[in-house]
Amino acid sequence: MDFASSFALTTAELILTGAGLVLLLWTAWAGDKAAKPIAYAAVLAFFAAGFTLVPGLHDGAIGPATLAFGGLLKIDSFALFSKALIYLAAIGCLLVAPGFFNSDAAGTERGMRAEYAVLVLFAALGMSLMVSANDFMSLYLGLELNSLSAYVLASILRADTRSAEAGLKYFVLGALASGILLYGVSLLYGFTGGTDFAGVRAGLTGELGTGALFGLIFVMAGLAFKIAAVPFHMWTPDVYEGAPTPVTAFFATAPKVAAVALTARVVFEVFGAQVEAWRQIVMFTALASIVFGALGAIGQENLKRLLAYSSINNVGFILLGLAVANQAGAASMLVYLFIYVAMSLGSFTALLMLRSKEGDLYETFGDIAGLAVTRPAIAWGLLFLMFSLAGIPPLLGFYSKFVVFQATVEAGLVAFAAIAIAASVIGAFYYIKFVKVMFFDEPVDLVTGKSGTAHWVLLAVTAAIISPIGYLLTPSLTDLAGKAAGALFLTI
Amino acid sequence: MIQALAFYLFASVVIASAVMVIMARNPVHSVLWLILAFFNAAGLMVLVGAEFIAMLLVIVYVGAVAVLFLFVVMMLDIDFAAMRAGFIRNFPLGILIAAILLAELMLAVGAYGAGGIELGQTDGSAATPVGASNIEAIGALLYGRYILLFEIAGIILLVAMIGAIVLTHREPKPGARGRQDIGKQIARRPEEATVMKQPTVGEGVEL
Amino acid sequence: MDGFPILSIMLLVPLAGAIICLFVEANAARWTALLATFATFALGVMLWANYDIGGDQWQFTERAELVAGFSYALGIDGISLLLIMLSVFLMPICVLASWGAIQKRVGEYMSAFLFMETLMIGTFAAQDIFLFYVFFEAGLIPMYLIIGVWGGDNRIYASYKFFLYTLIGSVLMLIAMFWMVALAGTSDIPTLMQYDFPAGAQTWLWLAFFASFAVKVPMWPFHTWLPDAHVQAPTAGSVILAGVLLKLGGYGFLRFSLPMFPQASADFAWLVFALSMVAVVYTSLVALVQHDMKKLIAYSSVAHMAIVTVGLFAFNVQGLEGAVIIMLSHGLVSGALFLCVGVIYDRLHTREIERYGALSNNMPYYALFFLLFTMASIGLPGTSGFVGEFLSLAGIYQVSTTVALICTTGIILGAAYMLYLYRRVAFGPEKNEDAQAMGDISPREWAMLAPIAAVVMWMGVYPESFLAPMRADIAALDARIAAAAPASDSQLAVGTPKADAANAVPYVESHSNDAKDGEH
Amino acid sequence: MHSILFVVFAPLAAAIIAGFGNRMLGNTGAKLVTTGALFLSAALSWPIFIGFLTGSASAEVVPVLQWVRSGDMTFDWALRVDTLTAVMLVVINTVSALVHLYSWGYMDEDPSQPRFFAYLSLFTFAMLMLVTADNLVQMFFGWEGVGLASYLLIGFWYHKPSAGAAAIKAFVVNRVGDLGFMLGIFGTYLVFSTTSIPEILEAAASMSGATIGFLGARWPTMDILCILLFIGAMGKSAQLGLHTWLPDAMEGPTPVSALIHAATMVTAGVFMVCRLSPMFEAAPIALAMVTVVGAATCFFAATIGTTQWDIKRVIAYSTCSQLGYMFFAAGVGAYGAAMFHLFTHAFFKALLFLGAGSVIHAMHHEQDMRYYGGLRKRIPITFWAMMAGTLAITGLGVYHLGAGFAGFWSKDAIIEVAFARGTGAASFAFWMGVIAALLTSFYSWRLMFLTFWGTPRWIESEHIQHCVHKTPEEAGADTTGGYHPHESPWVMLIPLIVLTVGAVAAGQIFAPAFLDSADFWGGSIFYNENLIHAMHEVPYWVKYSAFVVMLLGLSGAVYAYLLKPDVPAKFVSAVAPLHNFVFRKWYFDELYDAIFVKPAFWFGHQFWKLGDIATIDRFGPNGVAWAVQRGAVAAKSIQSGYLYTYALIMLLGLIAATTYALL
Amino acid sequence: MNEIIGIEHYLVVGAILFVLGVLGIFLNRKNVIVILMAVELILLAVNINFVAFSAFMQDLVGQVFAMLVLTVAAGEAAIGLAILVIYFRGRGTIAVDDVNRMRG
Repeated sequence: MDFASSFALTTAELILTGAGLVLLLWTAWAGDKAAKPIAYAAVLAFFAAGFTLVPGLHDGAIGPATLAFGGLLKIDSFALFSKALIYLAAIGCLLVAPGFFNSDAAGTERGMRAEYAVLVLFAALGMSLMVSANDFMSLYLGLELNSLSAYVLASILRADTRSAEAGLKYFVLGALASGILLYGVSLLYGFTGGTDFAGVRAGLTGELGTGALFGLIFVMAGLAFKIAAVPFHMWTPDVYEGAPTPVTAFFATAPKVAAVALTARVVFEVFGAQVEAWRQIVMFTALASIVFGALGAIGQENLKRLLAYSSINNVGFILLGLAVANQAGAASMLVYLFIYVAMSLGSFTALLMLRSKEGDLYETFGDIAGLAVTRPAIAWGLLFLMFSLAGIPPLLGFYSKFVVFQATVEAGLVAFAAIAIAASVIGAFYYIKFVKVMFFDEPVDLVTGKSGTAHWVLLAVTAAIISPIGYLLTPSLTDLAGKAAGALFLTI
Repeated sequence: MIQALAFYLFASVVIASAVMVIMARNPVHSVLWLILAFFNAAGLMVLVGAEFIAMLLVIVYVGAVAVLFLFVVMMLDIDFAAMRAGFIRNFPLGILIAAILLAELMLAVGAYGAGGIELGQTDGSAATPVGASNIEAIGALLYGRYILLFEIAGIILLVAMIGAIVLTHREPKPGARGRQDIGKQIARRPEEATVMKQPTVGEGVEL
Repeated sequence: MDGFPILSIMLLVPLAGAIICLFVEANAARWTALLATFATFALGVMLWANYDIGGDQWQFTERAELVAGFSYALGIDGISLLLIMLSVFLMPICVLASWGAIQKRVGEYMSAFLFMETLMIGTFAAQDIFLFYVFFEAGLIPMYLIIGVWGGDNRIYASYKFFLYTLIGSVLMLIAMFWMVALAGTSDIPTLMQYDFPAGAQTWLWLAFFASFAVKVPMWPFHTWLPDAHVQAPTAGSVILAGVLLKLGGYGFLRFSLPMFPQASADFAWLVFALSMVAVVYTSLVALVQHDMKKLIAYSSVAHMAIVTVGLFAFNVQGLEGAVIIMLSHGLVSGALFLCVGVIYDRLHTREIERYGALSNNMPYYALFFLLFTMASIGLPGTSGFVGEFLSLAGIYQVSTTVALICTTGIILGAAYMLYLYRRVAFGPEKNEDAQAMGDISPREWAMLAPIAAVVMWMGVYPESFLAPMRADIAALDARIAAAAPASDSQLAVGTPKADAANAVPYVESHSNDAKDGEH
Repeated sequence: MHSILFVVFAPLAAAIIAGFGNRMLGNTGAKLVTTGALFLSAALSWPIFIGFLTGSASAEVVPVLQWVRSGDMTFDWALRVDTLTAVMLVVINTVSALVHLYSWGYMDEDPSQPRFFAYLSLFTFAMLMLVTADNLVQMFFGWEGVGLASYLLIGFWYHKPSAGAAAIKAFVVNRVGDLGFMLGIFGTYLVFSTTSIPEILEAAASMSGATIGFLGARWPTMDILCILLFIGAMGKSAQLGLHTWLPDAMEGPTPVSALIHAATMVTAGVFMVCRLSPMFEAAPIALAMVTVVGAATCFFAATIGTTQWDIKRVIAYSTCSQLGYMFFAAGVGAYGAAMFHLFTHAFFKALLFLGAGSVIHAMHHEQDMRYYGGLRKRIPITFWAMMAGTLAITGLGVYHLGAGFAGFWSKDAIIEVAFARGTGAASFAFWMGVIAALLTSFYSWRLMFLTFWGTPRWIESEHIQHCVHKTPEEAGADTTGGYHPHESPWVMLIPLIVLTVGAVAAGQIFAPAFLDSADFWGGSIFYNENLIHAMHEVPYWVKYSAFVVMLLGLSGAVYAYLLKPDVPAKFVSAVAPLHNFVFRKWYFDELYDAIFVKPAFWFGHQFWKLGDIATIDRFGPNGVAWAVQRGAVAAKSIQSGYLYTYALIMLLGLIAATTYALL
Repeated sequence: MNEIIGIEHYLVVGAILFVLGVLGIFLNRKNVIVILMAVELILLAVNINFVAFSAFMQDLVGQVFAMLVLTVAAGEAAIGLAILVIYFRGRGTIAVDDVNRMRG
């Protein structure tokens, strides 16, 4: 095992680990008063880690040279693309956090905890491992590192019973899911004779035995929980609603990217020879996610909860790309993920800006009535975001659906695509309800609080990305996603 | 034959204890049943020659985790008498589903298969070297090929620690009694700590 | 004009105006919008003037591979040209119509309209099938806002219905587009128009496009969003909705369904005919019993657009040209009728027909304009409505006399409901004092109505101006679809001509001289 | 520049000037412009007519502007001048000019005179476009244009609800006819690939044996085309079935009735049939239909005319009836006779209407003949003019003297030619024509007697009461109520006098040309020489039949309305059901109301409420919305918040997946 | 390994334990602690599987995996209990039926 090359490949993870440990010391030393600088330091660490990804990302790193630690990790361009996205999402969630937690009131129950940034760092580290995993053991450990951090983050507002309940539900169901996943892995191990992806893959060629098939299904079920796909989505609304909003934003973006990427890697690199075994299940899950996500969202008054359902709905479209089971599909999925991350970050940032003068957060429809009159900038930002989520051109959200459906139809799944897109119209209903409430209803003038610069910047950036200007990104995005997806299919 | 007997003994106790874990009214009993289950599971593992894991199971689970459970159960001042008994409304449905799952799992693991089951083919790279004990072989793997995993496991434990502290540790209110100031404690000298008193009998002392 | 990207500039001018309008106060927004729409109209006139009739099929083409997946390709043929002209012509009028009527959030309003204009021009000019879809679908956003923010009491329901109804139609079309592009390997519309899709695929593709365009047109029974949207939308919104947005459906049939799937179009012609026949009779009768002026006109739009659809599926030159002319004419006339409603709505704030009456007394010029547009709507010869209706029906007669007969009853029913409306508004005894106190149209309103009136007459008397640009394109389309044209039910069979005329009588010798003498 | 351009477009120009400049020009200005333009047109059209009369002119086409080019279908704006057109030109322009002049007086007190005159001129323009059409589409343009003008003029007094209703009725009923006309044009184009009238007529004969599909059945080509076109003619010319609008159209000012609903517009149908006569000659079934419909109308309208009280309605039914004569003349092939009757009828019917207008004017807008009486001495010029008109319409003339009023020449010729043609339809027409002549005589004289003879019954009229501020009781024995009718001003009387000349002399002068001269027509209509020859050969009893029945009708009227004024009431009560049937216009209005108007509204309402709202919306968008809403509620209820539910559902998903994979 | 006790016996025990663990999660409405214990049962089942496979395949990777699972399980238990503690502090109950503030 060549540690030098392994370390070189995993520079980003090393930076994150190092930063995590150093910042942990800082928290121990300075306490919650330093929460804000620690968060910004973590942002720097993410940037630093992100920069180390650029060369490989650009070159489209593929092949045996990307294996680290004796094949436990695979740092190919697919992993790099996902990591870049994860880090971007993490940066966003770190930036908006100080404005949400009352960073001036350190030490109180509403105050920002210094460990927030550390936990985000370790969670991101876990996700990095997930997307790079080339062995079920590294997969599992990455997943658990991420999950454990996430459980804590969800309940970090410990005085808030909703936050604690979110953490509890997330934990119990998450543990069940990782139990299911592990059970599946154990079956795969037993029936294929290995835990490394290549070994399992080799064991899965030819006729698929019942045991291995069960392993496959259990593993996918465990992963489906992480990406919140129906019917393993039940935790999502409750956790998203209960968790502090920056954490929700984090949950909706980074772990989803990691889980989707991981799932993609597993289904293509491990189960690639058994496409027919999982494809129809994925197709069904995708459709169910689109429909249930939309249906669940319709009756919601709470905006965070609504966005939770919306994320389920979006997962459905992402899974469409997965169900295509070819390189174009995977690439479209990555493009979708990127745009989805931008839209989610933007939406949650906008939600974070809905504050009273006293700093209390508003999170129901009734509170934002007539926002277009009282706070036009936020309202227009949300309008862009919502139409984009609904997939209405010329906003970039359309492009994300565009590529996914294009890949689906080109793969010959026309009827499937038609059903899915028809179901997507249900989703448009609640997105335009946002617009209706903000633009058509009489103003209630509750949202009077000031928002921090970080919020404004993030909202502006995401709005710019999803506006038609964002199409300028699409050539390079397509290029990178194509390379990344290519890495995934090298083994096939 | 002894092995078979031992297996059936351990297996039946494990299963019985597991049932009791989820059936017991009192959580304390549940924890105790859990401990029993772990012990027997460790026994099963010894039977197949995985002594190290068996030992870990006892040490880590019984020694740490189960005790932690007990600790929490005791710490939380729960009125067990008032705990609602019983199961969810659609209990039969749950049982049915569990039965189906079990049946399918049985099918999957090939218990009902005609000629046993076919295990996967390993590459043999992780077989126990001749002459090496189980613990030696595992150690070699863990600190060699899987050193990364070992490190990650360490970070996971670190995160667990951070998490537990972040969540449960309560800063005492400023100025509250009993607040510990380590610096002050270390800097304390005997003169400040001790007072010589010569009390008279029956009057007591004023501290 | 070589190299001058006039189409892009026509897209950019309103877009720039839209952005400016968002950030300025009310009056400045009004002037900005007026200026931008006039500038675009001027560009449109330039476009028309420079359009080379009989030249290349696609002119003013621009192409840039800006984004992955599809390209920014613009270009127009005669049909696009006319519809673009219709859009840019109506826009300044819409701005004028909203001048005083909109007092709330003027900047956003004008912005939405200008954005709408960009999208409309883009839809008609797009040469890439996905670019078309982007423009086509994006129109939902501004229209949703226009109805929802500045609409009437029931605007929420109407805006939702409009948005979701049209969305579900068009998303299926998107899937079909993917399929087409996958089959043909290009998203270039002119190329696709020449591509022969397999017959099995054509059926499904046609149906998917139909889902979108039938809702947009709208065809019975997908029409119910229209009355709601029209009634709730502000005047200018109704004008654009009726004037241009409905045309997108017809344009879609013309540009996509017919040339790309000729066989499926022929196979499904019966469906189009059946729905159109029902629409003509059904919606006309419904229009007859309306109490709300806008609803009445909205229902009449459905009936008129049904004539468009039968014309399109007549598979002959008259039908196609007639359909395009009706689209133009209906755009102008129903737009003008909505403006007429708006004029009195601005004064009395009600659309209840019963609240008006005898407006000929106090608003003679208004009554005159209203009459002219009513007559144009009925299809009186000499107005634009006639030329289109006549050609379209003449076209369909060549395919099916039954369809022609049923659709032609539209001229009776149309006369009935429109004149009934006119009578209740402009005629009758003076029953509402406040209606009698309204003043005649202002110079601003003159400026809105007179140009439309002029074009309506122009199109009616000398339609050649409008027929000439599209002649070659229609001919090309006709050539493309002629092979699939359904058989005529007339099937003239020439027999042996009779020797004598019907009243031929043999020469009779006179019986008496007296009679002969008595010759007159 | 051909003079026809001025003839046609001067009225249009005048209409536009008067219509748009109505504030600036003022009443007099508008009247001067329009009337001047019409007199110019009239003055220019007579030379054209005389040119054809003398044979010095020949048919020509003056192109104006390109109109529509669509594939093979082309039609342009062009003015065709031939004999047929020339006849119409003089009729239209002369009557129109006179009516314009007459209206100076009649409309003197009306507040919106410029509008009225603009409409009148607009109508004239449209009518001229109709008669000069070189293709069917331009004819249709004129056809609809006159419909529009008619609509506007009927509804001229728009504040009267009845006027508005009548205007709509006129337009819509006409549109029913237009439906046929349009389909006819389409069919013609389909068959001949052209809409040019000369080209169609040239090719028509060769198509006489052809068959064509229509509404799923096979038909003789020319018959179906001609029937469709004839349906158009029926609408415009108020033939049986589509006649209901004409009597109601009397809501318009009386000069309008004279011009549009007597002399010109309503004859457009006859003109069309004559213009397309070679086509009809290739369509025997259609011609039979024309004959029967014409004859039936002729009889039917006459019966109603005998019972009406409104002076204008009597004349209106009379018009309807006379149009029937014209049609059956055309139907039996005597197009010249049809046109001749059209020509003479224009004069005497305009005269009657204008005379009636003069009476109405004198009687303070009272139109009910029951409240007239004894006006002979009060308004003598009007009386004599009406007398001339009545003599003309009843066809006073003696065959052997070779002299008679205008109606004698034209109507007798029609009756004779119907007899001469001798087919079943023609015989029916002949008998209907004779009976109608009897009835014509009766109702015409009834009108005269009620109006001009007897004692004044004016005080019964509300209009008069209103004028003299008295009730019948207050007036007592003075049945005039102290009201003094005045003769109309000279601007109204001059047109009466001019038309009187026409009514008296037009037949005498033009009969040889119209009836007997193929050269005069110059091929502009189908001229059936043998038939005209046969017409002259009919027995004397036929030739005198019209005269005899006229005398019978006259004597009946004399008996009932002069000698025994109580007879009509007794007779009416004796045959009450029959009288009611006739008086209520054979219940056509009630019938149409019941089978068309009411159901249309009923269906409209049902389609709206039950169709759109309760079905399409309910099961369509709203239904989907409802289903989605229900789904949303269900989705929410599954999301119970309980951990065990969530776990159960996860497990269900797992089991479903495994089971699916196993199966 | 002997012939009497085949691997399927171990797998059956693992499967039964797994199902019991799952049952413990969704049948229980008494308190959350039992749910946490049920999670431990599931992990135990997994470990039995791993160890059994490892032993029967003569491959130590399964035992390494089992060890990692044990480690993670310990961490999981710690965090789970921590969350449970703060939940109890806030609500004063750990009855499963009460954990439904958020729903719908």
